[in-house]
Amino acid sequence: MDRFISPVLWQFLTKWMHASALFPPEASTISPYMDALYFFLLLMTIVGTSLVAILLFGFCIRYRREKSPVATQVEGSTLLEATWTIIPLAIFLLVFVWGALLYFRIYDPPTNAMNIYIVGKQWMWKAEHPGGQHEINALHVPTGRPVQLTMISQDVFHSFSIPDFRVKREVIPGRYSTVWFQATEPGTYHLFCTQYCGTLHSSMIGEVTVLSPDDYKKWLEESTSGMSLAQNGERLFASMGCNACHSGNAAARGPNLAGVFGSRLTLTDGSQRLVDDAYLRDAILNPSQHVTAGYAPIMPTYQGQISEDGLIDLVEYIKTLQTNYRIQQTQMTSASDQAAPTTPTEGITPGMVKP
Amino acid sequence: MDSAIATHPHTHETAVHADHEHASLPQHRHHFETEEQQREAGSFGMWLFLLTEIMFFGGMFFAYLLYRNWYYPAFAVASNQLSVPLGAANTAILITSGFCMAVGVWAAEVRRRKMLVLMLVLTTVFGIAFIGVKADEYHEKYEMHHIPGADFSVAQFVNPAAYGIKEEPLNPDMAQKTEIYFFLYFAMTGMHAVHMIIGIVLLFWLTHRAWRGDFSSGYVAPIENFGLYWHFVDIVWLFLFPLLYLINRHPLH
Amino acid sequence: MAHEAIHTDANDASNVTNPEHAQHHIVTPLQYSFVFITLLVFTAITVFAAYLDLHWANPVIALAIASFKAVIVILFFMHAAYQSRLIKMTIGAGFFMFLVLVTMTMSDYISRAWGLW
Amino acid sequence: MSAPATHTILSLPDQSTAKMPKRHYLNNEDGLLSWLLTGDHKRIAILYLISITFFFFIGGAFAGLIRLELLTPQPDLVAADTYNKFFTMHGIIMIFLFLVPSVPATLGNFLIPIMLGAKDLAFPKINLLSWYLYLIGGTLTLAALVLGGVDTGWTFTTPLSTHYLNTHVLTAATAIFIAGFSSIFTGLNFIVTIHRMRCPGMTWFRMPLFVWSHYAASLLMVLGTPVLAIALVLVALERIAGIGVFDPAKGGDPLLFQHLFWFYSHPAVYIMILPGMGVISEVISTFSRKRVFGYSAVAFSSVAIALFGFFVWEHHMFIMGVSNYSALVFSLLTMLVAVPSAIKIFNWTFTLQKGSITFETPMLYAFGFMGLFTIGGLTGVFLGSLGMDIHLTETYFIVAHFHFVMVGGMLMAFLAGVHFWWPKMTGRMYPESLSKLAAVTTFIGFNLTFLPQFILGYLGMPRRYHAYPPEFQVLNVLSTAGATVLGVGYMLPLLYLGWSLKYGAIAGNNPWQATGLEWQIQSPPITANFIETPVMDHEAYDYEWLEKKTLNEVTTVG
Repeated sequence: MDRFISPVLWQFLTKWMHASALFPPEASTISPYMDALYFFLLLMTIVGTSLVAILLFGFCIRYRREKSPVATQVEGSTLLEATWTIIPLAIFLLVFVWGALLYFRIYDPPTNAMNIYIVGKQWMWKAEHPGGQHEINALHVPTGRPVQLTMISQDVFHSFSIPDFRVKREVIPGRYSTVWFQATEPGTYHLFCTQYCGTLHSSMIGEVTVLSPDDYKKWLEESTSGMSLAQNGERLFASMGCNACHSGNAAARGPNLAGVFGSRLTLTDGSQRLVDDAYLRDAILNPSQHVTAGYAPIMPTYQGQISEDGLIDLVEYIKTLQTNYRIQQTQMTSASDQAAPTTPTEGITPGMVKP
Repeated sequence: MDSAIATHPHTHETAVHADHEHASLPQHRHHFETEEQQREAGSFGMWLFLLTEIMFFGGMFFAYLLYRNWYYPAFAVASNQLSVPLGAANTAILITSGFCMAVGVWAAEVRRRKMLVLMLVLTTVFGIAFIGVKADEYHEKYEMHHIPGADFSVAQFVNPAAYGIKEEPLNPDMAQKTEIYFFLYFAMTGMHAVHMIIGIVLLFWLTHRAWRGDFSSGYVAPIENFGLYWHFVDIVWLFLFPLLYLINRHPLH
Repeated sequence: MAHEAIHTDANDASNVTNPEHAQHHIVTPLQYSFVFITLLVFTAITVFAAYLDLHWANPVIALAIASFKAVIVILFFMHAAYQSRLIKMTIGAGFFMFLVLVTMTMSDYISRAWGLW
Repeated sequence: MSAPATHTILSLPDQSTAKMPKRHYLNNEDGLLSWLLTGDHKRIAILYLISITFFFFIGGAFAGLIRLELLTPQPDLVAADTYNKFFTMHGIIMIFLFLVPSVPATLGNFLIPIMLGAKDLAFPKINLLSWYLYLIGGTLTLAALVLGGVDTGWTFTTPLSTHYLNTHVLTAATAIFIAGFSSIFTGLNFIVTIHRMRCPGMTWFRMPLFVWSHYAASLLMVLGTPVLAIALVLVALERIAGIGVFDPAKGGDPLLFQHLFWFYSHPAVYIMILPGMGVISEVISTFSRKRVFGYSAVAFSSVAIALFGFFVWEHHMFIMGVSNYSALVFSLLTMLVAVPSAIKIFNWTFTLQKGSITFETPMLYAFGFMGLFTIGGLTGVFLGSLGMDIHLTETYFIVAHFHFVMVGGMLMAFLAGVHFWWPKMTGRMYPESLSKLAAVTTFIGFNLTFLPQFILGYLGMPRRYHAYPPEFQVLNVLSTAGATVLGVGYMLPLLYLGWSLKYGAIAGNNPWQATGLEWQIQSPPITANFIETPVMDHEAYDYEWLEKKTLNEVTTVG
């Protein structure tokens, strides 16, 4: 074989063949299920196409003009029509049910999943671990634990896709979207933005590094930035003056936030809402639509004054708030050394909106 | 087989001879068998065009439906800034214009040229009156800074008392959503006004041809089809008026 | 004018060049004026109804009145009542497709709050 | 009549004596104005054919540039935004200026009046207006390109297209808005003509299936396109006014644009494929000398596709944060809309049974269609099932799927139709052997281009990337190689069809001995199509009737 192909070309070809991928590795618990559905569908396609091809070539050879110069007209048979209506329909419905089950598994995170926040911004990914680790275009996750990603975009549609985990979720501006996975194989995997988001859409990629649990713990310690998200949140909570109303004592103008996360709130219009991250974020940005029953709608909007990262910090802080002790402490210290910040004046012109 | 004129399948004995006894209308186009077929095709084509208009306005009506439910307080307060008398008067004007157009179609069918021209003129006059009222309303919005975009201000909605408006004050974030209401208001009534203006221009042309007597000798298709278009634009306004003007007019309790 | 067999005016379906066409019903101005007055009256009703506080019923009534007025205009002003079945089906198809757009898109917005996603 | 050769049904008049008919629609009026102001549906079809071919090759050029860039993992041929402008222009030109109008505006315009036995479409002037609107839309798209290009992708995703790009989005949106009306007027013309202008005896079930599929496609054009128009108007208004219904920072919902856009854009893919299916029904019936198996089933499945086509658009948005429950509903309906296509494929296959099959070029293209459309359709089921869509959406799997259906299906059918009716349109035959070579080249080039993309898709390579990880390079190089073969394959018909206009054999009235009304008149036809309104007294695809007719014609004239 070597005599015909020059060694240089041969060496080039072998490098290519080894370096090229034909099938993505299965690196998450959901991958095998996705691949099973994929192979079933592949089988269906191959069987369907070859059935049509065999019939086609068979009829062409059997009934070509040389062998049957005169065609005999056939009107049609309802039996055949029924078969190739019902059989495809049955297969497609089976695929529908199988796909739907997989969909609901991927897009309903388990309650015990560890939460990582992802902020998509034009042409880079920011990952924010609750412990305060911040990563750009990278994500470190442990094996063996479900990881839920709570994602939001600061500008346009992006899409967080890890092919080797078989997960993908659109990252929408204005609303949290979630996806979860449980990594199985340590290693580094591709991270792509798959929704066209402008000029450098193709360089909005990154690396997902899967570590064994103890490596992960080591990584967490050495890459912490000192302040966990909740601590950032607490600082913001004070500096934005939230503690003036949400002070937690009885006569406070704002509802008590201790332990509010996960509870069911009744709003002024009587509707019941589960308090999750999406609710908290909306309540901060559009307070007038999320007024708890028994309170006046006086909370000003913070739209445009807090970045998505700040909102994540505040949401994380409120999640971790079990007692109001911390709030009262900060309030006393701030009250003692300088006048409590007055609530922002009413005339907030929308011009403040960051593009 | 190579005769110049194609041989023709004459297997059917009762092949009909194409020329009819009565003198066909000059406007009878050659590719139609009879004028009746031409008129039928014309109105069927017009209705299909109106179908596209239903779907065209349908997109905006859905956007209105969605945002009215999402931001009801903002929509209610913003809708109260529109003047109901002007809106109701405009609706009456447009209904009268539609009535004149309908009588015009009748006049064309019974071949009364003068009555047809009169009705078309009346339709045009009421149409222009409608545009006039709309222009006045738009100007009033300009003064109140309610045109969405750079100079839109929510101050009137945040503390209405300062501007002498008897409305409940809106939270700043909800007040900011009134801009979506006014965007939809201008998008829908603007698109409706554009259709009205196109109609009025067509009306001038049709009145000129009616005055020349084109439509009073049996050929009424243009008048009939324009009538369909005009009534459709009237129907769009019949929906726009209650949905945009009358969201929440009952007094504060 | 005697028409040959092929062009009978009767609405026989197989007569393809001249299928069930409009019966050329001339609507008199008197009938138009009835419709005109009904439209004006219902405009007044819808304005009046807007000033009553009927909570959820307000938009329903407003839409019902507007739809009723629209139906009248379509039937009498636009002669849909006297047109062939094909034209009636076309009008139906138009509103059906609008309803498909509204209901199926709304199905997404309504059910967003159901699941935990 | 030459001795019945066994390997082909082509029966041309004796070339030594045959000559073109003296008077036909091409030469009965002369001068540019007679073409630019024509009302004749046949001339408008020829005008469309020329303008569509022009835009097809521009779109194809962009495809070539994209494939060239993707030869290497590094972004080294063009800058990022230039690449984005390439695929946007490729998308817009190919979809709105080639695929949507191609078969309806050329073959449909030319043939539907003749197949129905009418002299012309219902509204000839509106038909001409439709062509001019198409030209204005095309010129505006080229203007957007020349002025600096638009890089929103053909999907105009908001809020990217409304707030984060300052390229020529407005020009492109106006161009598509105007080209959309061209499509609406064509559809409107067809529906009125099919309902109101059939010749005596031409009942619904005696019409060729070509007309049925155009009827279904026209319903989609008329009912779907306006929703795209309003979506683009709202995008334009939002760019001008700065506030709108799609801006999330001001309370708008960007998903509303997705709903309105895909409400049209999914029926649009059925607008593109249904006319192609009509061509395939005609070609397979003629070259197997048989009535299409289960005529009414194929006819009703066209209408079923049109109806169900409106209920499935959300399968383009499964991962965009729409509610899980509505995703369920739309996934189920997507499975239902796949069934009529399967019915059609099997009906065509069984048309061949007991037939007398020959393999002229249109038949080769039809077989190409059958294979590629089956693969394209079945891979659509992959994307319809919710779980699979999570991994496969927005990757090259989607690119491969819709190119299989659009290029493998629709373009093959368009070429089959052009070759099948070329003798009728021009009176000249195309060169048989060279065209067979072109058909085989396109088939091979197509598979080499798009099969590797399925594998790339499952590997997760995202769409619209001009730089990719090195391990995807081999498959991309294969795909680019295929693209060059495909380019050559599409260049050939341009050459030999042009050549045939002058040197092609004289075709005569019915070179394929086909049963359609269009094959009973001279080719190229006279302007009024028929000397007298024909009377349809036989079923569609009635080869016995044709046998009887040619027999008694030979005796009487001979």
